[in-house]
Amino acid sequence: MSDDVEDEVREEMRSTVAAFLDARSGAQGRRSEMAQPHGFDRALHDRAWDELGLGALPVPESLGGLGLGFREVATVVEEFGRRLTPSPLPGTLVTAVLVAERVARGGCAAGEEVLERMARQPLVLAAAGVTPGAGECLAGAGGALSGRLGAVPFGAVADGFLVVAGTGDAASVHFVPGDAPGVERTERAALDHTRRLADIAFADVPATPLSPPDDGGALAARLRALVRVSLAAESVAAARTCLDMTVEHLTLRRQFGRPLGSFQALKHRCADLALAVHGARAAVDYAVRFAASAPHPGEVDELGDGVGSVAALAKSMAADTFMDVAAEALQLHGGVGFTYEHDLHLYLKRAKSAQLLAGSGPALRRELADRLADA
Amino acid sequence: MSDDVEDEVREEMRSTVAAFLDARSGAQGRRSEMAQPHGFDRALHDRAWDELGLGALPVPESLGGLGLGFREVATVVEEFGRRLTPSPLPGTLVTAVLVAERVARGGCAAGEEVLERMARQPLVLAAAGVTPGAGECLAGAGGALSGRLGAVPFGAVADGFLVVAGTGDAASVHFVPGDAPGVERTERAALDHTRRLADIAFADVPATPLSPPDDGGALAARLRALVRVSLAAESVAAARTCLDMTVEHLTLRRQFGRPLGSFQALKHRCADLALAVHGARAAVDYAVRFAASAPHPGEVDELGDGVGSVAALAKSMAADTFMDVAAEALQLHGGVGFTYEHDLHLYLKRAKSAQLLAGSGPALRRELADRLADA
Amino acid sequence: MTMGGETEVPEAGEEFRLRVRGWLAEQLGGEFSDVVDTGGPGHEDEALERRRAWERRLGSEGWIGLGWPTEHGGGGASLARQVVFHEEYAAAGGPGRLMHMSEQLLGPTLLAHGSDDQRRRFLPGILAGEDLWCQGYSEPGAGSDLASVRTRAVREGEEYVLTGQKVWTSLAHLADWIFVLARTDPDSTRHAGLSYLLVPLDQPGVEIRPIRQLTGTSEFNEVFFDGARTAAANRVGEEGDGWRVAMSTLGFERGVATLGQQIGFRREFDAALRLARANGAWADAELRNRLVRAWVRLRVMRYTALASLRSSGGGASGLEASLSKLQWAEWHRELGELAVDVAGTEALTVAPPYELTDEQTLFLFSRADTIYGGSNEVQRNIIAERLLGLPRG
Amino acid sequence: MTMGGETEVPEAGEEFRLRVRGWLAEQLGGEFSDVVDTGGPGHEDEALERRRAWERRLGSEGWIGLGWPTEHGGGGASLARQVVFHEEYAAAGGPGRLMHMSEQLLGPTLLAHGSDDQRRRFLPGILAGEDLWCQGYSEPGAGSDLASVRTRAVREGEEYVLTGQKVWTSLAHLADWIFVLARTDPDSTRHAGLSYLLVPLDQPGVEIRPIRQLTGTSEFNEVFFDGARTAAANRVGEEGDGWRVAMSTLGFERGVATLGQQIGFRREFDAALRLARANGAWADAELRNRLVRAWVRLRVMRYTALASLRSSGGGASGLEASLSKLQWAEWHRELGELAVDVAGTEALTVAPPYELTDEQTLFLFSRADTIYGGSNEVQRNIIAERLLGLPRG
Repeated sequence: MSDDVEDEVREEMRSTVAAFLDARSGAQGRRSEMAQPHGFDRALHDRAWDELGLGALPVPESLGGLGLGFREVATVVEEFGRRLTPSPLPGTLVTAVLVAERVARGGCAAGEEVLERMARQPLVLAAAGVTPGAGECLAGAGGALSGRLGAVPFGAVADGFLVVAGTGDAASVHFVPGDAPGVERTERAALDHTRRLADIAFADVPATPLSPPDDGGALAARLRALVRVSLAAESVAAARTCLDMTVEHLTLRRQFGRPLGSFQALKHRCADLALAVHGARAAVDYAVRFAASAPHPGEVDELGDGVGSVAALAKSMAADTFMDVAAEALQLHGGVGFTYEHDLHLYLKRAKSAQLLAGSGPALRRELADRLADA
Repeated sequence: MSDDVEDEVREEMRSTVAAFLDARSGAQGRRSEMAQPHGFDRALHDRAWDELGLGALPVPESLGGLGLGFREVATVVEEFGRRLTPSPLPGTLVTAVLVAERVARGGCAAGEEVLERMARQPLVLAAAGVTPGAGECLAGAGGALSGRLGAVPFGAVADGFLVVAGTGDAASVHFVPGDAPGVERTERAALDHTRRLADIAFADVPATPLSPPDDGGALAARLRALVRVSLAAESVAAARTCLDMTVEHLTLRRQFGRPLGSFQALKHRCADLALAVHGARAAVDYAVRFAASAPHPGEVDELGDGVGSVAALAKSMAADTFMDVAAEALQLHGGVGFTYEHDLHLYLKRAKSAQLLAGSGPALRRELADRLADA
Repeated sequence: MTMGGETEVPEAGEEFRLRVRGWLAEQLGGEFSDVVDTGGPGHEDEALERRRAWERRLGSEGWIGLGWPTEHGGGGASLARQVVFHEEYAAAGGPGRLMHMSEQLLGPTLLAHGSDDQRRRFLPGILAGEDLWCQGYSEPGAGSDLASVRTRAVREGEEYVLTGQKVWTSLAHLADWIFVLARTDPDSTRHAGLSYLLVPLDQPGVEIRPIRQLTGTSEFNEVFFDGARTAAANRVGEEGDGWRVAMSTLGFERGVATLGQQIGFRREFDAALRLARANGAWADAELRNRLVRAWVRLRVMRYTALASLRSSGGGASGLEASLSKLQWAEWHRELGELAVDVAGTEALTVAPPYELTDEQTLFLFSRADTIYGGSNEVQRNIIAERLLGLPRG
Repeated sequence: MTMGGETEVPEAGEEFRLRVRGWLAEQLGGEFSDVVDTGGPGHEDEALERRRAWERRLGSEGWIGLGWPTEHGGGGASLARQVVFHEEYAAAGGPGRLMHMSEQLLGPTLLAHGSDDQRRRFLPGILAGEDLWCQGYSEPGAGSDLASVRTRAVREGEEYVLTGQKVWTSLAHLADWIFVLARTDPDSTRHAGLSYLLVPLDQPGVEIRPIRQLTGTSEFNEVFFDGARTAAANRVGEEGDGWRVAMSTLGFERGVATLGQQIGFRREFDAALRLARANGAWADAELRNRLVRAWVRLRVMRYTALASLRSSGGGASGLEASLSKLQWAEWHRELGELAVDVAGTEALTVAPPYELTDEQTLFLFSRADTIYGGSNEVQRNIIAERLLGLPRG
């Protein structure tokens, strides 16, 4: 397929998913979804398989799927993110991308099995161990996992985990069924109402190692990068929604006899935000394309670490922009944005969660500084 | 004297110095002063003694002076700073304050001699070794100094130096006559046209130690603090001038059929600058009062290091504010501020020099972080 | 580290400070130990009955209206002593003040503009810590445009009849009275034609509904007037003069309390610093730098407040109030963000059902600081026009 | 580190890139090695004669007007190839372009609005690297208000007679011609009544005075018209239509050159990074953090420019030009400040009499970026109104 044809396919996918999500009555739907057990709508999740076949998206054709890649997954992730739809689906798809990539290299029966299942029926997968500072987990000599990992999105309902054990060059990725013996999950109420988190404790849990021996942490680094780019993608989409809401508010609301949006100080602040969103949009698109092609021949491996630095850059930039937009939106909406009934606080909390998950801004810039020092 | 009476005395001193400086025809005077040998007007310096008796200000009454302290010196420093008057006088007075303090503790004939001379006739004193990163100097066993110190304001014309040798707890202060054998000075053209700098090389130079034995670097720390507070004081005064120039420009100049100053985005940026200047003003006043009383009983030794942290705080805050104001002034003046003939670039360069001398913002914040970590 | 307020406001006298401190220690270490640190932002509804008792205790000991003139039952204390009281109160972890609006806003308004009769009638209840008042200025949709009041009061004989809606009235569900800006001239717009009315809340024409906030808690209310009544004698100042009456004391809210407020800020900053040291965030260069900058700016705020105190000899001027408000509101909002960033991944979760940590509460609530009581934008307009003399837009 | 532009714009063809690179290496490594890295901002007056020769060489080899239509003597190259040329040019340290205004501004204007006659007469001189043009839009005191043109042109028979003053005209002392916005309708105001005139500089009615800048150097000029004349045939477009003519190509200045410009930025950033590593500034957490942020934003600018290139298929839209201008101007100004802060105390002094280091030049000159060619304020207005649709003030 040429790039243009691919773009058209993705555009169609985007509008299909958008229509699917909008049909559930938008923000009101989100409020009721947040309140359901485990903080999401299980029926919507099921319908994503039954009506849209989203589960088959990253699954290889040989295993009954569509064999699409990270760019298409990112398209779906963005539509969920744009609406703050509380759902384990984005995490599931991103996690499945890594499994599919691993399966493509052969010798990964566990991965094939889970993908095959995922092409057919609704499933929840989750990545654990990608947020530095939220616990740790180690693989024992026999490959069994022990430790505790926090901040796992929708971890309480996962049918399977990709677990990063160890750190740095020694980090490895393992597949663990959700109901494996020794796994204990504790669902946590989250600051961000739209993304329930879980702590997962591993007590000598038998696991299937996915990382090839001595891969120097490469597979773990790739999983982390995919998760970061995915957070970046949903952040820039949500930031855009939030900016649009603000512009609309400023256009409609009058104070001192004029539309708020005609006050130049506010206009200029919005212009700065628009520029930040514009830049974050470009960074995310670049990172998604880069991540999808590992690396795409048309992109530059700037610091010689594959998609790593691009992912860190895009995630820090997009999540910080989202936070800036949400914070300014709250300021510019005045008191009404402070009410629980208004959606703005959901964006604010989501932005903070996007910043803190999978490496905070300061942590990512530290990583980039280390790479820049060596480059 | 009560506080109010002192305030009145200082206010009178301020207006006397202001009138003295303004009488030399303001900015035009500055342009010709900059161009003179060593970058200042020697005649003006002499007149400061003959007409105003400024040299006698920090000299104890017993040595023929007025016996005033750092608050009065800071008042003079501000008036010079407010006008960017190129002059070694501020540095001379601040240096003399330390000498006077040392003399007051007794057993300092060299200090008495220089102060006595200074009460009678024009003199230039300079502090060397107070800017981290600009060379280093060490005191040998016999008290002789060796090394090289850069960034000494008006060091090429100094009749005497206070030299900080060594660092940290081992730092000590030494008096060196400007014509001492082994002293070699190299005048440097400076980015800041209003403050010529010099490199001073010391080759086994006999020097009079002023620090009491084992004072743990206290005298050196005090000298550094006084220099920092002095830079803070001149910075906040210059920032205020620069802000006033900008407000005047915005009020007079019209674009798109309105006074520039009626555009809300510009107004808000000016308001933020005004707030920063307001805060810096308060910080400088506090630091000056604190430094003058070593410590004043009415002030708090926040991090238990005397005036040190207050000086670091005030200097970083005031110099950064000055830079912010000067930069915004340039932006808001548009092209005209870019010409050599306009004074704005003198403010911009002076602000950068205030930031970089005697410890940059990053360096001072590092110092404060270390203290905050121990507090 | 100590704030060491004890020596910075020496004019108040050391003896006075020790007396305040001693009394607070006795009360808050004893009978009222259960209210220590309660009722802060985001927790306004904590321990309400006990905090009402505490207000009565403050009143009976003469700590309410400390600076009011003695002829009106106040303490006649100097500004310095008022500051000392606020500082010591904050340092001792005194609970959030239920009488805040009554003492800081209504009291000064009655002192300045009330009739003798109104003062005799209403001040004693405030001074005794008995009568709770709430503020009725803000209206839905008005935002920073305080003058766009739509609540109407129609004169009927010796009464006014009110129709309309007020919003963001804290403590309305507890308060006895509300002071209201209402439009008494139906043909007027904006600042003209408003009157300042004192309205009893316990009557059929008043409905109070809590507003649920982004924290999930409800500290504020909407107050609906539908035929609510108050005596014409409860109008403060002349009919149509309400804007001037209300504005003249709006700055009072931020006068002497500033230095006490900063003690509270310092406690919040110290908590963030402690957390950073404990959880390793201090080792991160970026977070460390932000903490240092926050400390610097907190000190600068203190220097600013001390300078203002020194120069004014009285309440802060309107302009100084604007500078101070913009300064602390921005600082506090940034501290809120810094605090959760220091907490890091710990800040991702809450205790069920939705109980926020101190850092999270600070993060969310501090965002109101830059909006209420004159938004940042309003303060910047005031500073640009009144301090710098820039032309109106 | 490599910028690796070679693979990011693959559409241009690797062969083309290698050809450009080879030719530049041959010239700049050989006959023209003396002009490498000359003529950058703050050094516009370096090596002038040699750089004129260089322009003629570029012209004779067909590198000027690379993207212009072949029927007008241009290279007819695709956008991608133009980008590649700019990138390779910057990466090779090609000297500051004397023909910048001629090629990027006047050429496109004549292509879009010129008469056949004007094109035949003026384009060949530009394509040959012979005729230098300078821009006459800005006037003293007008600031960002480009439309407040006061320079007048009165029609006398078949000529216009000009009176007035232009400012910030770079290279006027070298240029042969100036293109001017002048008011031809004396009763008009603002955008209406302006005409776009081509005026020869070598005539008695024109005086050119250099402007000394904050760097102490003089790269710009004031141009005074006092009875200067030009033929009516040298008017581009209709009388009174000058605003539209001038504005239609203002964005061209910032189109394909952006990616090349970024290579230059990268060289400046890399120099600051190298300096930081060499002098220890990299060990300072705050400076390190600023360097990382600058690197991130530089990459983001590149991604933005690539995306714009991908989506536009042509020159950047006016809106994208505004976004790009605001983005790079702010970035560049901050880099200037960062560079001197990295240099630290070394940045305090200059070589006598007043020769600035690269960091100091960057610090001072980059402050013009946020002012000229549409100030930050103008760009923010455009973005707010045209991208976001916010109402005019």
